[in-house]
Amino acid sequence: MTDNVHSHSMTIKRSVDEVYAIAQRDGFALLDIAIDENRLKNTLDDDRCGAFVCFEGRVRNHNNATSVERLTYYGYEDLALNQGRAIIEEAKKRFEITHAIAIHRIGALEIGDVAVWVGVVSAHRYPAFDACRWILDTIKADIPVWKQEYYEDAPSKWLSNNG
Amino acid sequence: MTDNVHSHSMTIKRSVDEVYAIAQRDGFALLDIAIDENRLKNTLDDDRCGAFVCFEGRVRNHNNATSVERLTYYGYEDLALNQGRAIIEEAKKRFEITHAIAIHRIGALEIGDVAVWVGVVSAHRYPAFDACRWILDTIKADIPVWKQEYYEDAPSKWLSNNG
Amino acid sequence: MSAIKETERATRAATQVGAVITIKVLYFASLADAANCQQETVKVEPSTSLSELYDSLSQKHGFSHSQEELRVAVNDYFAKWSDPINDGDSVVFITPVAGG
Amino acid sequence: MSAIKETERATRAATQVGAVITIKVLYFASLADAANCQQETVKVEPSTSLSELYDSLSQKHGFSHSQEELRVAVNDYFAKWSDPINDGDSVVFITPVAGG
Repeated sequence: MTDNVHSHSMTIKRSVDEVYAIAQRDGFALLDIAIDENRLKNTLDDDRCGAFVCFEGRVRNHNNATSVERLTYYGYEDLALNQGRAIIEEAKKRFEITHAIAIHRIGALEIGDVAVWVGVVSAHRYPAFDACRWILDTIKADIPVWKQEYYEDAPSKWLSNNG
Repeated sequence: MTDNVHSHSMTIKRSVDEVYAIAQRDGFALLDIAIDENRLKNTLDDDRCGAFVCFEGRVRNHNNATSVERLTYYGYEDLALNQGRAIIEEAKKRFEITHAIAIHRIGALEIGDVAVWVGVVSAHRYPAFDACRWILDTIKADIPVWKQEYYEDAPSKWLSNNG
Repeated sequence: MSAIKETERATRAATQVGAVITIKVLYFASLADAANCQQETVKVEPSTSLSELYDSLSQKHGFSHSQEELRVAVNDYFAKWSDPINDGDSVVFITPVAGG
Repeated sequence: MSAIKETERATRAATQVGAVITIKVLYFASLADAANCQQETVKVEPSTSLSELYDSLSQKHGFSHSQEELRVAVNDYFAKWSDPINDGDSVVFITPVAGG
């Protein structure tokens, strides 16, 4: 085996078109190239909706006081899709929203790259804010994606959202 | 006087480039044409920021149970700019954010058009969500913009956010 | 405090000789509909308060809003109803807003 | 309930004749580093619990995480540690995630 032990979790099995189709149908997908925010946003056009809220999580140049050079996200694609679908279903039960869609990117990312994008539309503004934040928090807590940060002067390390 | 009594509040006095320059410098401006969301978003690029939250307020096809055909926003430009600058200053004091920028559109809008856009970037996600929502709420409460909705089967009327 | 007294004395003196100040009033939204104009120039006695100004213009144009429903702006900034008016000021009465 | 008893009886019977089930274990993140592989095929007795499976693999590979820190997924869905394992299942131990 020439590839490393993480190669299966740095790329996705599906085509880009499949990814966007799944995201549109189920509200969540993983992608291994740059997220096309406008493509996601276009799926949310709805004349009934007065409010659109979106969140973009971008790779920061620092984590606490440490300077970050780049990072790599790894994902367990099939579980992520199943869990993502459940998260979006739950969001639509909890909040008065019309649609929600999110994509998490995996693979090697540079500073400034978008790692996760969440968009929500609703008739009124507060449910869109609340749902967007809840979906993001729940993605961070439950979607099987891992992150390794690379630093200038220290060895890379595995990070955790809850530790 | 051939123009109607609202013509002064349906267009702005400044050029489009001035509007975006003011928005970038002060964080708020009025505009009388379609808002260029990417132009605003580009002003928020910052490698220190891991979180970008934006809100778009779009013209809905209904207000409560009434079908809306279109609407017109009217603004008092000079007061709006002074008050908008104060709102963004206050937001930066209240929340741990790096930048915030917002534009409100005035004039005749169609269903689906963006009436207001608010974008915030910060190192971490919660201040961006909180500030975006607070700025939007405060714009709705304090910026001198008025709205007249036009319906299919009823006379147009002046709306109010607080009544 | 002495500055205010000075002003008051000057104001009374001016009023006694019939002096007036000229202010510009801009109208927006339903007030523009009721006034049927975008703005007008108004001459008032220097001691006139913003409240008195609104009362007087409200009677003239038949505005439906009571002062309690409104805010007031002077020279493109929100002002307090108790703020003084000066010659050349621009005054706007702000009906409930509806942005967003 | 009777279905569970049936299964238990079948399981005991199979164990007695030395039957095994084959499951696939996939590794991600620090567990892939420790196991030094992406996946492996494991043969276990049918009565093996997910906890026992993790203990056994943890000893084999020297995983640093205790079971309490982990979640477990079976066939691409999160599962409970008390869920049964069946022949052909795919099992993944999920270390603390870090998306977003």
